[in-house]
Amino acid sequence: MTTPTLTRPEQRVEELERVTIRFCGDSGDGMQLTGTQFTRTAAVYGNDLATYPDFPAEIRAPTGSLPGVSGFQLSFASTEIYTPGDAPDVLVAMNPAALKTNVGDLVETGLLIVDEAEFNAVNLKKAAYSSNPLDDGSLAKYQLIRIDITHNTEKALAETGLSVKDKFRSRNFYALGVILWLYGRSLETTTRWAEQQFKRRPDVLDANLKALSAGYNFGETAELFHARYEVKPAPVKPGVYRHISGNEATALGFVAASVKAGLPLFYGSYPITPASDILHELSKLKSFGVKTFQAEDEIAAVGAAIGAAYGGAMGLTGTSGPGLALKSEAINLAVMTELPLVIVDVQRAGPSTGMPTKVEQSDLLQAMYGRNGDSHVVILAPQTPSDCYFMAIEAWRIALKYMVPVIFLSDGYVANGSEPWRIPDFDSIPKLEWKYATNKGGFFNPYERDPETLARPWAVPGQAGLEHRVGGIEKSSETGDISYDPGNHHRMTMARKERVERVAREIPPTEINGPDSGDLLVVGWGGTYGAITSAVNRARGRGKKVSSLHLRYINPFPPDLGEILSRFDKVLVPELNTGNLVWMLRAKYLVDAVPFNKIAGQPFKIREITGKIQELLGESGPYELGFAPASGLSGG
Amino acid sequence: MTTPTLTRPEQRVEELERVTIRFCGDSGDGMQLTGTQFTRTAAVYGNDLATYPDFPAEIRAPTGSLPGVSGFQLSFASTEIYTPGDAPDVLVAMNPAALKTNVGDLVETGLLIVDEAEFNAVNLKKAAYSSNPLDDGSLAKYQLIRIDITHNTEKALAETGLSVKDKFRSRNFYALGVILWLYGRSLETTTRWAEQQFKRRPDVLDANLKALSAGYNFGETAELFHARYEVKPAPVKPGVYRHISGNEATALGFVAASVKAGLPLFYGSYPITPASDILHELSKLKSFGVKTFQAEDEIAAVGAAIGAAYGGAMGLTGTSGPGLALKSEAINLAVMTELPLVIVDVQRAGPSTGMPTKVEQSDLLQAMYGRNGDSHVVILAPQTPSDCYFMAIEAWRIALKYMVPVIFLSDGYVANGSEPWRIPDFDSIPKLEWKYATNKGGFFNPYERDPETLARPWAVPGQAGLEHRVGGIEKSSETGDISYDPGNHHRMTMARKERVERVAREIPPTEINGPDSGDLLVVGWGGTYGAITSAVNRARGRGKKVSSLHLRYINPFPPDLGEILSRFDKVLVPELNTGNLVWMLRAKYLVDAVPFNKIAGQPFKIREITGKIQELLGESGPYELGFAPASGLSGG
Amino acid sequence: MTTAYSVPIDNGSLIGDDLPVYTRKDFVSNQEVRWCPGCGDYGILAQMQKMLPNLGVRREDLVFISGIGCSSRFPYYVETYGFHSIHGRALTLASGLKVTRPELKVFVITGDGDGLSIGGNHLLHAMRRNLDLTVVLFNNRIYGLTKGQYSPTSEIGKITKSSPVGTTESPLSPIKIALAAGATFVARTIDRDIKHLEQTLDAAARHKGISFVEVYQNCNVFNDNAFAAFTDKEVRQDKMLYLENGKPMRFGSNNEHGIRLNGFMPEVVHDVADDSSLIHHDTTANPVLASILAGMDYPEYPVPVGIFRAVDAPTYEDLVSEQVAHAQAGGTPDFNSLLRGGETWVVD
Amino acid sequence: MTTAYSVPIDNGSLIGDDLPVYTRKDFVSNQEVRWCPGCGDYGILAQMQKMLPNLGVRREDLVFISGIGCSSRFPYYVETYGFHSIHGRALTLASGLKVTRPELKVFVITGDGDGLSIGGNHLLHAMRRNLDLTVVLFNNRIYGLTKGQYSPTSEIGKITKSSPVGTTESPLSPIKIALAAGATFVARTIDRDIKHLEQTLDAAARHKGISFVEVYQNCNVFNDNAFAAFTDKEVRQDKMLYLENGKPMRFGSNNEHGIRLNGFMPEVVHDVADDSSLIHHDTTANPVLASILAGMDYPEYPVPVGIFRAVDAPTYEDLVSEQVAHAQAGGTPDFNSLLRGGETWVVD
Ligand SMILES: Cc1ncc(C[n+]2csc(CCOP(=O)(O)OP(=O)(O)O)c2C)c(N)n1
Ligand SMILES: Cc1ncc(C[n+]2csc(CCOP(=O)(O)OP(=O)(O)O)c2C)c(N)n1
Ligand code: SF4
Ligand code: SF4
Ligand SMILES: [Mg+2]
Ligand SMILES: [Mg+2]
Repeated sequence: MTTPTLTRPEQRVEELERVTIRFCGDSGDGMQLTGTQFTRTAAVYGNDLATYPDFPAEIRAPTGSLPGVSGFQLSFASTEIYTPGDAPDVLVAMNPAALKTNVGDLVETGLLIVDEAEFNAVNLKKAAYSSNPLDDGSLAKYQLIRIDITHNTEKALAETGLSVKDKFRSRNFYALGVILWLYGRSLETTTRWAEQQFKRRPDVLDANLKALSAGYNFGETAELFHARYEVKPAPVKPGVYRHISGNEATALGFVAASVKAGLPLFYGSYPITPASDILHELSKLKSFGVKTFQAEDEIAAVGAAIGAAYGGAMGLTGTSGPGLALKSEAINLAVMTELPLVIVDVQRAGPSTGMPTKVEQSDLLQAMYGRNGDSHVVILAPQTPSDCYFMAIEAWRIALKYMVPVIFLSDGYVANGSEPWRIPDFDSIPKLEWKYATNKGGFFNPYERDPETLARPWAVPGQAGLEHRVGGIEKSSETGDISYDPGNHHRMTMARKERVERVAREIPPTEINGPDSGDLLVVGWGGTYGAITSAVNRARGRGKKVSSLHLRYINPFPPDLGEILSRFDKVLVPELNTGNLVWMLRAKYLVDAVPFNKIAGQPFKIREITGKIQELLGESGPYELGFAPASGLSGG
Repeated sequence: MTTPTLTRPEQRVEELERVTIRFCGDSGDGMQLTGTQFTRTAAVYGNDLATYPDFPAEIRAPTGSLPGVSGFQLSFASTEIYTPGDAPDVLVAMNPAALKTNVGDLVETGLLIVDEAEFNAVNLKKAAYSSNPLDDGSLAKYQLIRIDITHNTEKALAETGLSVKDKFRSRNFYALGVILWLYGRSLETTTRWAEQQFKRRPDVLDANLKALSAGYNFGETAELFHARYEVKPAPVKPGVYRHISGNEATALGFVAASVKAGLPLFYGSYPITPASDILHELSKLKSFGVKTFQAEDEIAAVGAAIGAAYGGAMGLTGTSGPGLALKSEAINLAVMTELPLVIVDVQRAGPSTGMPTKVEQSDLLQAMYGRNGDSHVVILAPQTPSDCYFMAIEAWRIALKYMVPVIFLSDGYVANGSEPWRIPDFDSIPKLEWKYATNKGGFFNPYERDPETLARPWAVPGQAGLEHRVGGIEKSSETGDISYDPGNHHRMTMARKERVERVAREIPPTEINGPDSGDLLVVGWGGTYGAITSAVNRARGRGKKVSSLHLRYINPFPPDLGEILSRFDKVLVPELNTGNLVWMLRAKYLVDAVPFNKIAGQPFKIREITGKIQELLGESGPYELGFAPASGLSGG
Repeated sequence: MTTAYSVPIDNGSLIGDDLPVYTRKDFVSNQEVRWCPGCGDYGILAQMQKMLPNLGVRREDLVFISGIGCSSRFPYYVETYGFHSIHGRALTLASGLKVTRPELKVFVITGDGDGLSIGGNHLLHAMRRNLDLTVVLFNNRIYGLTKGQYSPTSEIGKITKSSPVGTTESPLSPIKIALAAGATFVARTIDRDIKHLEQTLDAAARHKGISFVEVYQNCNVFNDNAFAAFTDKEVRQDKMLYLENGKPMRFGSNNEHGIRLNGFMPEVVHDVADDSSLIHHDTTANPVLASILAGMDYPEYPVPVGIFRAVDAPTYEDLVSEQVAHAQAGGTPDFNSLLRGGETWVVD
Repeated sequence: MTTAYSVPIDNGSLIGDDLPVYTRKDFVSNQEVRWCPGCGDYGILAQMQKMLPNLGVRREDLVFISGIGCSSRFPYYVETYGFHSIHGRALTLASGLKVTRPELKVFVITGDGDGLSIGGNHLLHAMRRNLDLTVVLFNNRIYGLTKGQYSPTSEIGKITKSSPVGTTESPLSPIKIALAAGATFVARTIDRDIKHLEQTLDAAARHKGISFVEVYQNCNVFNDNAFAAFTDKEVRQDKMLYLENGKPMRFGSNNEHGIRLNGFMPEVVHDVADDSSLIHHDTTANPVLASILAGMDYPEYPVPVGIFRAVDAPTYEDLVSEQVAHAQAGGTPDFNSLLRGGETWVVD
């Protein structure tokens, strides 16, 4: 690990435990890249960190416009952290639109770095500013740092012979250089990455590296900053680390499962935000025998996955909410034919098209119940980007062992978020169990269940003596032939249900964050893990008897859940929906769990959960999210 | 009303309060017709009655085979009745397969009438009988009446010159004649109907009427029966009556709504059992301006209905469970664009293709939650065939007033069942309220809500000044433009939810069958109305403090529901699924409602509900449906 | 036609004599256009907005319905009624709307993914039903909105985000599909020839019955220059065949090349006399000629643009309205008599 | 090919030298056949069962996949692997199966409703992908299983349960759709000509790539005699055109009529000399001739039956397998190195 030499030792260096930075600018300004590069540098340095990219809508917006703003927030720290931070300490705004949509989040007295060149009349108008905020005093409560990033970059690249437009493209590297200087980080990680990335475009590489140094040197010389800051490495576990996003981890986990099962993976999918990256990742992994099938629609995608499963492969399909709705009829075919199938739903804000790039957790009840008839499937939900890897393997373990469809319920926050990941030991993961039926002679009953798992035999074509017929019509448990016998249907429905319930036998004891009884238990699932954990830890820091638990197994619930719930006076269930998990808990355990719902396309902030905890503990009055009026009335 | 003259006054006539008859035979034997004709006769006579046709699977079966058996059960009585009876008192079995699949249901000492000619070697084999049950003593506990229906019919038609095959076709009329005689009913109703039906086939008419009389006369002369029976008219309300099936009533109700709204009805649908009849019915009603659109699939069907709704018509779509799954993505578009839309789901046994002709109530949670995102719709469920008419009108009243999609959750039992119906006064139904937006000048906000209903304006193309854009992406409550504003999404989601909840303000007080507090409340919905009501009435007859209520409004729940539930010690929720409504009640009211589930493709029998009531009241031990083992295990 | 039970909007009249005089600006909405700079969609929008004022339809009687995709953003930008629906389903909404509101002029905007991938089935069925809809399919041979996966019109071997070593699927031809499904008006045009584009949109909009227009549209971000080899101004004359009804099929900067039929196979001939070239007939009822043209693939042949087929046929909505009118010929029916229609009995 | 990461079934081999000698009976399952007496489906089943023994494929390597409909009951009756899936989706299952198990011989059984109505989109895409599947579409121009509604192949004006005063939609031609989508093998046959039926099924099954067979099938319950006008034994020779590769297109009991090309339009000529008739070429890469034949509608023309098109092209599954094999050329990769593939750092 390299610690940069501080070249101006007289400059004050303040040590901080945690810093949250948000880079924002136009979609074309490369803010995702800037954020990612800073993240890598911090990671290599040894900080703990968490990131949150916030893309503009799936709709392209004109340059400089408010809907065109793209942001990337990261938090890095010398202690363990769980979220990318509620509010940025530092905001880098590359144009007026970015300033306008983001400055409200900046902490008071926070550092606000702007590219002053971009605050011209045209851009101010696009952002609907009537006067220049840099001059009208409206930013007085922040530490405003005006840098002429555009012209400084141009000057730095004067020699390159690039066009003005091309020079403009390197502004983000300049900005990155400034920030790297500010936190005393070396340029090495970014330089190495750029060398790799722009191998075939030496002119671009040269320009970007020049801009990067220029920004760094500007920090060094301009004396605009009162201090530099240091955030020491976090006491992280030793090991080899890499960066991983949720969607990457999901793809890797599925391939890992394929390797561990010794069965080929087939991925049928139709592109959809925010799940498409899984398709992109898997399509690169042909060397592991992965076959990806970009289907004509979501129904074809799941149909093909079922066909693959029927043939003895690992049939996988993935989508987001609207696609899950479309797949529902076919998923039921897998329920009825009892084939192993994994379905990924990377949730986004709905209903309908909703807000495709924004996060929400509002598909849980769709996953549970969104099919005709009594249709029981297993549901798992990863809680962090790296957890996607493990839960993807777990999804396959269950699907193969129980011959059951498993829904893997990710969300846009987990999927697009990324974190440093201590690369796990692959060899220690046990092989995944499965077995094909074999011809034992005599009559073959495709519905003769395993007494332990209730799984039916996986009888794949190509084996003499196992010829049989399956399908979506109810089948006799004795012969596998079509049956309309009343008792048979009742028993088969119950068997399909119980098979899912038996998965609970293998669910590990639920981990409780905090003491295992107390005044309040906060229960969450999915991407709210970080915010809940942080808020609960802070409450305990205030001496409160508050614990939390995060459900990764949602159907069936862990067997110890009911008992745990009963040990707390109150139960709070924060969700990014109008109430999904909370209803399941109330219905099953008759516990008066209190919902806390935010449906804003944004993750919870720690302080929001803190506010609700304080309300329930009587530390403060009723807590309301700032989105009044609740009825959404407009006008009369 | 004509009472038939009893031509052999010396024959004993026993008076009965209620009789249940089941006609069964091969699908080709015309049992539905026989049952229907007897029903009409009983209705015209003034009996109260209820019917239950039980078709073979959607798959055709070979003549004489077990899966090819078709049945029709009816109960007629001199008192008010609610179900077609648990078990037939009389079974008419036209062949061995029909006997085999039905005789188990016949009450002990029940009357068993068979066509003995059909109990030949070939047919016995098809029904997998190793010996002739008519001879081997296995039917000893019933009153077996062997009639050579086949040959008697042939003989009666000897003069007609019809082929043997054609003569065979009139057997059902012969059987009907026998039964009509047995219950002292005249041939008039059937004769009139046949004259109408076979107007263009005088030879067929002649043959059928001859067979009918021959059967009647056989009863008169053969002295096979110990007695004739009389079931007096029931004390029914005066008025003009007709017969109505659930699907007919549904279609009529929708057209009634169209007339009352003064808006054209558009029905987009794709054929599917058991919903197709609604398409067939509506396609005949073009004189009321109804346009039916047989779409290429379910998605096109709902899409077209949404297009029609957008244009200011009454956009309606209908299907069964698998089709509802397919429509789910598009229904969400109607949720998001807040258009009035009614969606019919005539539930059938699932999951997947399931058992298409069999009844189940397992789509409720799909209707509630089977869409991505926070997607709230209104859900209504008719409880009897004739109730379909009123609830269809109510569905439209709500959809038009609140600009909201309404799911009309029928089921195969209600849809195919029929009952006598006192034709209601059409003129007393109030007009349905709706309004198109009008151009008031200035800016038009398509999401400016009505303060009372929260409905947005219905701005239909063709009006100058109201040009605007709608769609599935979240819209600003202030302008109707696309908005990704976090607070806006939260408010709009809550507004869409609250709009559904406000429907509750207009739900009439819930009717309780029995006292409004007590030891046990049985809560049901949909087609289980008759069985639950009967069982509860019987329990009260035993002096028990049991009441029942049947929910026709399921989302939102009636506002008085929570309070009512709290007034009973126990709550029982019988459903033809693994638990849908019970889960909603538990989650919402935290009441320890006990589920009672039957998933057999068959309606509840009164005695089954009675059994469970007895268990809960401690009158007897635990009650189990006879479908053990619950785990559905087969083999080892 | 059907006065009883029709939607009670009174000013939904096509071509009134007091039709306002519109300009292009009347069809520009206040929504910011959100396509990438340089996208071919801009040109299509501009020509549409130029064409609409002369169509003779009141602005409020126009409706634009789209699915999802970059192309499907189109309705936001046209100042009239617009419905941005869901992926692949625009035609289904348009069908229900048109059947219940035959007096409206309905446009459907779709993309190669929206219209041919997820929405392919609705395309087939809308075409065969011959609803009076104008369908414009923006074919950029890529999924633009989801950021660059291959589409059903992408050429074999194409490298995209979802096909890192190239696709393995033959592309579909939208024109072939429309013809096979029986579309009564089928045309192709390109985003870069604005005059041809406007003319084609205009002809399509005036066709009574379903009209299908494929527009080759450049996605400069994910599939730049997909059509440049023949749409570039310099080569256009030599690489594209402008179809004109009743005219011989000639192309080349000096009209020096022609298309001749060898048996049933078209072939390119150079320096031919006018009379040996095939004459284009877009109104031939049998669509064989149109099929032959649809099969002319670049670079073996020049790319045919213009109207492949334009034949008259009764529209679905007219036939349906006639059935309703016929059923109502006896006058407005009474619902009470319907309720009492079948067998009834009286209890007193 | 791809030994690593393929499904570990070892006896999934096509055409082994120790192939058992099968008879028709080996392909008859123990399931009772549940079609209406007299249904045309029986004949198709019988010919399939007659053809299968000679196909040179082990019984256990066969799979029949269907959707929902009377026709889709087919898999129950064939003694091998069968999957009776859901309405319209058989082709999607077959695609996933074939891509992962290229060594299996996969048949898809569908109906005019299943394959062209709800499943129309999958048909287009399966055809263009050229998976090695044999698709048999039972066209009875009606929805049989749901008891008699019109289908997308029902003729205009047809009166059915859902069209009491007649339909208003032009029918689709399955052959035209398959051709337009690029199917490499396209044929038509009839249930009543059992020899032709068997031959056509056999040719289809032996084609490498997607093969599409439309079978005119009589539904004697809901649409009896839909094809009788030309399939009846007495008139067959005069009303149908049996296509044979390389042979002139002649028909009539004495072969006295022929098909000639007038420009690009086919026309019927009577009492012609052999050499003036069009010669049938089912292997022509350009499908123009096939399109012309597909457009020959009865009664203007005789009904063409036989193979419209049969061309070679690489299959989707082979191309995909090649990509996988190529990626694996460097040997079995190590998952650990994939995990550590990108940028990593060490904390110690
Ligand atoms: C049900 C559903 N599936 C997938 C998507 C994601 N999606 C949006 S647009 C699109 C493809 C757009 O391609 P095309 O129609 O060619 O439009 P373009 O953006 O190229 O104009 C996809 C896959 C979606 N919105 N909804
Ligand atoms: C999703 C869904 N929609 C509708 C149905 C009802 N359905 C079953 S088969 C069928 C049509 C069958 O027609 P076709 O494919 O022509 O088969 P045929 O019975 O004529 O052989 C329909 C509409 C269904 N099973 N599933
Ligand atoms: S992605 Fe392509 S199609 Fe979409 S707006 Fe940009 S250039 Fe146009
Ligand atoms: S309904 Fe028609 S297609 Fe179906 S089995 Fe009967 S005859 Fe055959
Ligand atoms: Mg595109
Ligand atoms: Mg059919």
